[in-house]
Formats: sequence, structure tokens, C-alpha cells
Amino acid sequence: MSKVKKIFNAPARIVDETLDGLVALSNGAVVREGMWPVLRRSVKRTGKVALVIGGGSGHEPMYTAFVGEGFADASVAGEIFAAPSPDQIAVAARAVDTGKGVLFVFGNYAGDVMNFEVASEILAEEGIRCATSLVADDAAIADPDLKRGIAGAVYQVKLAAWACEHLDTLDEVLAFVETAKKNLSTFGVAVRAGSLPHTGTPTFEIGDDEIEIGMGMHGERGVKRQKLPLADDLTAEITDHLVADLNLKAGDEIAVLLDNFGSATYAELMIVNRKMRMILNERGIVVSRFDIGAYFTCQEMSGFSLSFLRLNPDLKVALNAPAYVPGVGQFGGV
Amino acid sequence: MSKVKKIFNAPARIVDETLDGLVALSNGAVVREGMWPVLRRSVKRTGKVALVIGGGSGHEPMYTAFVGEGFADASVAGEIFAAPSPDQIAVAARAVDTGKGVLFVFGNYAGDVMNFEVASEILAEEGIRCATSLVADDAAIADPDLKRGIAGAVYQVKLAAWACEHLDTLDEVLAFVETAKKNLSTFGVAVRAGSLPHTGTPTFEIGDDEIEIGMGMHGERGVKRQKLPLADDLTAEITDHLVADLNLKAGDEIAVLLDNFGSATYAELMIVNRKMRMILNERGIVVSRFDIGAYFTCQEMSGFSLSFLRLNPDLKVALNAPAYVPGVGQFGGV
Amino acid sequence: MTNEVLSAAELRARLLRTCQSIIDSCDLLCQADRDLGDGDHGVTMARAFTAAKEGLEASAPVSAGADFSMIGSKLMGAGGTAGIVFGTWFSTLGRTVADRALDAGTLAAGMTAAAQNVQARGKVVLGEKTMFDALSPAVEALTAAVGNGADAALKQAAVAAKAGVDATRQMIATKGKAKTLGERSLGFPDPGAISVALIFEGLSTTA
Amino acid sequence: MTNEVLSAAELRARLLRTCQSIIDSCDLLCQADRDLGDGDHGVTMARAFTAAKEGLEASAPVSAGADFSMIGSKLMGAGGTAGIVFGTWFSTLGRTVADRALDAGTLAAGMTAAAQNVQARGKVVLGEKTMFDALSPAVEALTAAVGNGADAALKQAAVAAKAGVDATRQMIATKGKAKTLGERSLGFPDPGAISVALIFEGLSTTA
Ligand SMILES: Nc1ncnc2c1ncn2[C@@H]1O[C@H](COP(=O)(O)OP(=O)(O)O)[C@@H](O)[C@H]1O
Ligand SMILES: Nc1ncnc2c1ncn2[C@@H]1O[C@H](COP(=O)(O)OP(=O)(O)O)[C@@H](O)[C@H]1O
Ligand SMILES: [Mg+2]
Ligand SMILES: [Mg+2]
Ligand SMILES: [Mg+2]
Ligand SMILES: [Mg+2]
Repeated sequence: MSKVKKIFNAPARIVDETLDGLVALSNGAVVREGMWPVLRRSVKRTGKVALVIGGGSGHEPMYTAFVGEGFADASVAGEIFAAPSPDQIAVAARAVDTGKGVLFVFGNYAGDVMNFEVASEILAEEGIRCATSLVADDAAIADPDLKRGIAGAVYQVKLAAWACEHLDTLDEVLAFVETAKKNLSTFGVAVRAGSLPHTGTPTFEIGDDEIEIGMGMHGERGVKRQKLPLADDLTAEITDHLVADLNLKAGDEIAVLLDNFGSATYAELMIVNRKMRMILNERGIVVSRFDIGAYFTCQEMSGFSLSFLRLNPDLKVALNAPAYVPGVGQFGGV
Repeated sequence: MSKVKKIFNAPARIVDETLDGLVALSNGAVVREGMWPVLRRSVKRTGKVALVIGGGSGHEPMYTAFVGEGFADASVAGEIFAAPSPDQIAVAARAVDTGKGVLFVFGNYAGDVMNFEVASEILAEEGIRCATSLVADDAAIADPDLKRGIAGAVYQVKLAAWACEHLDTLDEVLAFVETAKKNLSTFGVAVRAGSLPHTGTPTFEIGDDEIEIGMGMHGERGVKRQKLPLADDLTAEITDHLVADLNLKAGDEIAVLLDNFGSATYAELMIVNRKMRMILNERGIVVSRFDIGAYFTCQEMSGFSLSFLRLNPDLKVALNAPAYVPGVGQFGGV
Repeated sequence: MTNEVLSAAELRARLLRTCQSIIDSCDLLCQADRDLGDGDHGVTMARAFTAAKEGLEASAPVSAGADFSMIGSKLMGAGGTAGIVFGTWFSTLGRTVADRALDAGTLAAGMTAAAQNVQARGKVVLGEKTMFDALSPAVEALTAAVGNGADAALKQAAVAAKAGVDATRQMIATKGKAKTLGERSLGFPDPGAISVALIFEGLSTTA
Repeated sequence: MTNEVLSAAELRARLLRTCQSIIDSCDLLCQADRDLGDGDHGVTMARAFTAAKEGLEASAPVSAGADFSMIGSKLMGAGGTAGIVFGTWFSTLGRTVADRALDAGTLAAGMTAAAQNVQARGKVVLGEKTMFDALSPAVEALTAAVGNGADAALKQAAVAAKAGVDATRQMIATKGKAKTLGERSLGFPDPGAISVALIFEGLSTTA
């Protein structure tokens, strides 16, 4: 099996140089906190609950790049597929805390949960209050405790950012995001694994005519494997699953995020979008916002996920608030 | 060698369903011209030179999706890696001509040149004047006649759109774009080929430690093959090449488009960006606009290109004019 | 059997077999194009000649000229380099032959005009490693053998086309997708030339 | 040679060999993690134990507690699941052992506290197919053999850890990245458990 090649200087320098690249393109909008793998807005905001996001790297632009207007105050980047350490997380939180506490938003993975937990304990001792809103949007898994955090993170972070901007206390912010995320559900599939740059080896093998259903974001496998279906059948399966998961009804309005895991082609995403629209139209479900792009990736994994966010007037305002992060540009949807 | 899998219904339906997907997400902003592989703005603009872009499919979102504010009036999509036919091109031109003539912008490939040429002859007989500004930005090739049209197309189309909007005659528009494109140069590299969905076979084989330098956009190979270098060395080689090609001097201002060919990771692009910035800073060359994304792709090819556009006051205005296409969103740069 | 004049029915049968032979060569032509270009030549040719075949099947064989023209417009509508180049070939052939009986002289005149139009459209000369390097010698051989009748002339053309394909191996491409390969294009036969040889083989073969 | 008390120097030597053994097992641990998780366990462990090794090399061996603590904080700083879990293990061990001489009883008490903290931090119970399924039986075996001295107890622990690794093959994961695999996680040993066994092997082996 041939190796996967990537263009880098050394695997151990990837995270560092990615952060430097982001700073370099931002025209001063974001900076690193010392030598730490922490990106933050260069101008410290005051009088608001701070939003810190993060997790393992390798999923860029999420979480690392999503620092800026309408998104996080700081992000903390672990090594590739490895949670950041407590001291790194604490550095990020200290850098942006304004005295009103810090909301952490990150994915529901053992490593992230434990590292952010220890960081929260350290920060609590210093008098910095932290709260966590876990991203756990994976519709492929029924048990809420086991749900992974996948591409819906983009929406959850955006909603959290709005709450941090507009609500007064950490408790209110947390309550808003926790309520909002009940309306969020994501389902992913992949036909080819990504690989760790250190090894150049795909994280799983898969047959020439197979697809992994209910895919996670680290190359850890999905919930089942099946023969590669037609795009329309696959789209119908995913769309139906999400509609059922959120119990969507005719007249409901949703936002849809169609995320490219890495090497899906634009045409594949359009083919999926086409069929999804047909199904939703039939059911009277209105797509009032649509985001498409490689926002939450897993190296060169080939696949995609659909995230549905059921909207209400509050969530609509929050989701549609202006957002701009240097590494991605406007995040305005269609 | 394992097959490359894609999610579609049938290879022969990919182009069609991609167009339908674009229409579906556009909220009425773009429509198809009948059953033709032609996408156009739904509201016909009047009293201006019309801009029609196109070429083979498989490079999405370019050219197909770049129809809308600040971009083309219509795009015409050939089959994957195959130029559109004269009748398809003629349909696109007729749909948007306002009597002031049509500017075609497409890549310098034999198939495109011949098909657009025949279309122009047909249209001329009907009294529709057409002119062509070929995209030929490939810095890897010295001979101007042999230069391919690669990712710089995004900038060239944007400049052409501005000219069609603000200049009066087809001749003026053509002169503006032809002059502008002298400031545009692109260099691409790839470590892995993309594949045609029909065959699932990569368009070229490449060793586990090799890179193709001076890469084209169809999986046709580059100008040379070499051992995979460090990212910094590769970036220096490309940056120096572009600086020399455009004869850039200290104090010059440029726009940079860093294009993902398909499955390059965001981190790789950031690592390249980081080094490029260091080199340009040293040389006193100012990056006053930066665009990053998978704009002009070659299926799941792994690689990227850098496009430099030397700016002057006119080009700055033209490049920075507002632009929004539904399938991509705002195109505002950083 | 030697045909001094190729009847419309016989030509139709040969054209249908030619279409099928191109369709069946899809993988072979794609592989040739992977060596030199973007790997799609077989797909484009198969798409084009499927359309041509369907067009033929949907119409009665009236005249050689009509059949060639029908094929030409179907190929032209298929897009790609192959579509326009092979479409120009067959369209010109159809226009030149028109409603004349297809004897060797008419065929040679039609092919000569076609090769000229292909050359003009492609701005191509001999030695650039394109389909023209098979088409041009084939048309010359056909013209040279015109005194032997249509069948014999077509057989000569097919032989020359094959030789033309072989000759492209030694050429450095300066047109088409292979033009950037430089010396790396040496050793591989041009895919479009292979298609030309397949077409002359089809046209010259009795069932 | 049986050590009734492991001297700081002897412990240091064993810790350095343990670090090296983990670093050398990078590929093996990554492969195990590809079967069940995201394929990075070896990379994270190697990064963490390289930092630990460098930390040890930069300091004189003062006490067992100090060495364990130093390793704990280096692992903790390396990030990932492995960093926090193995970091919790060694930090707790260091804190509990503190500046006491490392006899079997002190070691057992430290390991027991460490296993408890790992369990609490990971919210993990036996049978969830994690490193705890090697750590917990190893610590129990060590505690049971406490009367035989530190060396013998560590050897028992190493044996139990290996058995623990084997036992994870039959478990369905409910924690960590493998938790979504369900029955597909059967048959593969847990990568974190393999690391635990490597660590006890390192700690129990004289040069
Ligand atoms: N300028 C030209 N004139 C005539 N034939 C050409 C020219 N350029 C390329 N060709 C032919 O086209 C063939 C490739 O066809 P195809 O693969 O369908 O087109 P594309 O290069 O657009 O993918 C080449 O093998 C060559 O024979
Ligand atoms: N909740 C948990 N408590 C203790 N250990 C765990 C837990 N979850 C996972 N592990 C261990 O972590 C190992 C994986 O480590 P590693 O690959 O470094 O982390 P990640 O899963 O973040 O990639 C698993 O093999 C398992 O032994
Ligand atoms: Mg990991
Ligand atoms: Mg092609
Ligand atoms: Mg081709
Ligand atoms: Mg792992």
C-alpha cells in the first residue's frame, strides 16, 4: 500500500507552523499567546464571558482558525488527533478571561474531556470560573454520553460566540448553548480514511466498494460498514436519519452545514445537496441557511457530513450574526 | 492498486446533478438554461458586455459555480476534463448577450480553444460578437502559447467581471483583461493525482517520495518530477519562481491566491503560507490581499498552487469589488 | 469482395462497427491518455461514438454524406478535444461527399478536405504527436491507392494510420495535454492517433 | 538480584529504559490504535515519554517520588488521552511516594492511589477495554505480592498487566475512540493497555 504524502517540514512542527501561518495571514487580527499553541484575538475584549475552543489538531480550519468576529476569543490546539494539555488550555483561558468566566466548547472525546477538566480545576483554584458545553452532535450514536462531537461544532461555536457576546453571565451563556444544541444533529460517512502525517498510513483499511457509515472525525471508524450505495440512496438515508433525530416537521426551518471531510469533490457535495433538497422540499422542511465547505476535516479523509440545526427566532439571530475569521473569511452561509 | 471511490449516482450524471445542486442552493439567484449544462444569473443584466466562462468539469467550484455578483453572467460546463461543445457554449452566450457582445474567459487548452472558436464562428453568423481572453497563467511553462490556464483563472474572471460591469465596449473590456493578466502568474505542485470518476484510476502514478512540479489542472503531469522536498524549500522555490516571473520588486503590492487542488490539508497550506510570507517580507513585497481555498480543483488531487497578481490602483479596485456567488459565498479575501 | 463503390448500406454497417469498436476501446484509450494526458480520451470517444451510433440507428441509411455528417455533428456535440477534432473530420467529410456515390475518388477528396480542416482547426502540423500524425499519412495512403478502388484504398489507409500511431511514440508532444511533458512524452503512442487507427480499421473491414 | 528497596539510582535506570521501550514501540502502538481508534497512540506515547526521558536526563536522581512526579508532569504536558491518563498515573504515584524509600509497600500504596485516580479521571470501570484493564490487575497483583519485595511484586504486576492486555481482546469498548465500534472492537487488544504492560515490563526488568 502506498504511503500518503504531505507537504510539511516535520510532523512535530505542523501544529506550530499552522498557527504561525494563520497569524501571518490575519493582518494582525489574531496572535499567538507566547510560544503556546494558542491563537487569540489580538485586541482583548472586555466585560464579557470569554469563549475558548479547541481540541486535537488535524481538523483544520476547525477548531484552530475559528477565532475572530462571531467566533471564539481563543483556540487551543493539541497535537494532531490529540487533545491539548491542561496547561495549554489554561494559558488560553487566562489570556481571554475578563473576570466573567470562560466557556469551553470542544468535542466529546475522552482525551478532551479529561484535559479540559484538569484545566478547569487549575483555573478554578486561580479564581477563574469555567463551564463546558460539549459538542456531541453525532446522530449515528444514540446514547447521549457516547455521542462524538463532529462538524456541528461549527454551528455550536457560532451560537456560543453570540451568547458570550450578548448574554450577561456564564450561567446564562451555558444554558443558552446547552438548549440550542438540542436542535443540532450531524451524520457523517466516508469512503476513504485520512492518515496521520507522522505515519502516512490511513487510519483504517476499506474495501474498493465499501463505505463507512456514521463516521467520526479522527479516522476512528463509523458505526457500520456497507456496500457503497448510490448517492441518492445514501443522501436519503442520512436525511431521513437527521429528520427523525430532530423530529423535524413540515414548516420547520433549519440551517444545513454540508461539511467536506477533506477530499470529497465539490461535485459529490452538490449531488448530495440536490437530493437532500428534494427530500426536504417534499416534507415541507425549509432550509433557510446553508453552509458548504471543508470546515471540520480529518486530513485527506474522503467523505462528508450533513448537520441540521433546527431554527427558532433566537437561534436564527444568533446563527446569522456577522462572522469573520481571517483563515476562512466571511462565514455567512447562503 | 485500490480504486478511488466517489459518491455519485452515475458518472454520466455528475455534471448535470452538480448544476442542479447549485441551482437548488442558490435561492433563485442562478438558474440553468433549459436542460443545457449552462448556469446563468436568473435576472438578465442589460446594457453591458456579457461574461461567459467555462471549460471541462471536474474542477468545481471553478468554472461552473462562479456565476453571480462580481463574477460571470453565465458558465458552461463540459463533461469532466472535456471542453464544452460549440452548441453548449453558444447557448450560454445567447442567454446573456445584451447586444454589446460576449467576452469568453477560459483556459488555454486545445479542446477549449477549438470548441469556443467554433462557437464564436456560429455566434458571429448570428450577429453576436465574441472575444476571448484566454487564461494562461502557468508560470511553469515559458512559451506563452503553451501556458496552461490554472488557478489564476479565479482572479482573471473576477477582473473580467469588473471590466464587463464598468467598461463600455467589448474591445475596451478585452484590452483591460489582456493587460491585467500580464500581472498574473501561477505555479502548482502535486504529490498525488486525482482520478476520473468514470475509471476510478489516478491519472498518473507517482512514487512514495516524489512530487510533480509545475502541475496542471487535469492530472496531466507537471514539467518535472523530483524527490519530495521540505515544505519550506518547496515554498521558496515556488515563491522565487513567481517573483522572477512577474519581476516583482520591493514595494510592489500583490494579491495571493493559495489554491487547494483537492485533498491538500489546511495545515499544509498554512505551512506554505507561513514560509511564503517570510520570503516576501524579506523582499519587501506586500501581500495586500490573500485568498485561500479549494477554488480550482482537480478531483482529489493532492497539491496546491500559488497565484500572484501584481496590483496597481486599477486592479486593486477591480479585484476588491464586492463578489458573491451562491456556491462559494462571499469572495472577499483577507 | 472488392467494392468499387461503397454502398450506403455497406458504409452504414461499417460505421456501426466502427462506433462499437471505439466504444469497446474505452479502457485502452483511457490508459493511453493516462500516460500522456488526463486519462479521459476513451471516455470522451465512447461518449461521442455512442451518440453517433444512436444517431445512425435512429435513421435510415440514405447516403454516405448524410451518415458522415450525422456522425460529425454527434461527435461535435460531445465536447472535448476529441469531439471537436473528430467532429471536424466527419463533418467536413460529410459536407464534401454530400450526396455523391462513395467511390475511391470521392472518399479521397472528402478525407483530404477533412484532414485539411482538422489541421486548420487544431493549428497542428506533422510531428506534434497528435491524431493528425495518424490521420495525415492515412489520407495520403488512401489518395495514393485511389486507383485500386475504395476498399483497397481504405485498407492502405488503415495500414498507414497504424504506422502513424507507432511513429508518434518517437515524438515529443507540442500540442494537447502532453505538450508540457517535454521528453517525458517519448515512448508513448498518442491516444488520439490510436483512435484514428481504430476508425480506419473499422471503415476498411468487411463484416 | 532482588531489591527489597529500589534505590533511586536503580529506579532511574529502569525508568529510562521504560521511556526508551515506549519510544521504540511507537509503530506497534500506532498499529494497535489503527485497529481500534485513530492510529496515534504510539505517536502520543512516544512524544510523552521522550519529554519524560529528557526531563530525567536533565536532573539527578534524588528520589523515587521526584522521578515519578517529573514523569507525570511531562506526560500530562504532552496532551492527548494518553498524556492525561498516564500523566495522572505517574503524578499520583509521585505525590504518594513523595520522599519515601521505594519498598514494596510504598510502591503498592502509590500504585493503588494512582489506579484510583486514573479510574476517577477516566470515569472508567473494568471491562470497558481501556488501559485500566491492564493497570488495575497489575496493581492488584503487585499489592498481593507485596510480601515478596518490590522486585518480585513488580514482576507479578508485569505478568498481570500482560494478561490484562489479552483480556481486552474479548471486550467491547465503551470508552475512548473505540466506543462507537461496538462488536467491531472485538478481537483487538487495547493500545493503552499494551502501553501499561510495556511500562510494568520496564519497571520490573533489571539491566
Ligand atoms: N491541437 C490539436 N489538434 C488536433 N488534435 C489534437 C490537438 N490537441 C490534442 N489533440 C488530440 O486530442 C487527443 C486527446 O483527446 P482527449 O483526451 O479527448 O482531449 P483532452 O486533451 O481535452 O482530454 C490527443 O491524443 C491528440 O491526438
Ligand atoms: N476514559 C478513559 N479512561 C482511561 N483510559 C482511557 C479512556 N479512554 C481511552 N483510554 C485509553 O486511551 C487509549 C488511547 O490513547 P490515545 O490513542 O493516546 O488517545 P486518543 O484516543 O485520544 O487518540 C485507549 O487505548 C485507552 O486505553
Ligand atoms: Mg488521538
Ligand atoms: Mg480531457
Ligand atoms: Mg484527455
Ligand atoms: Mg489514539
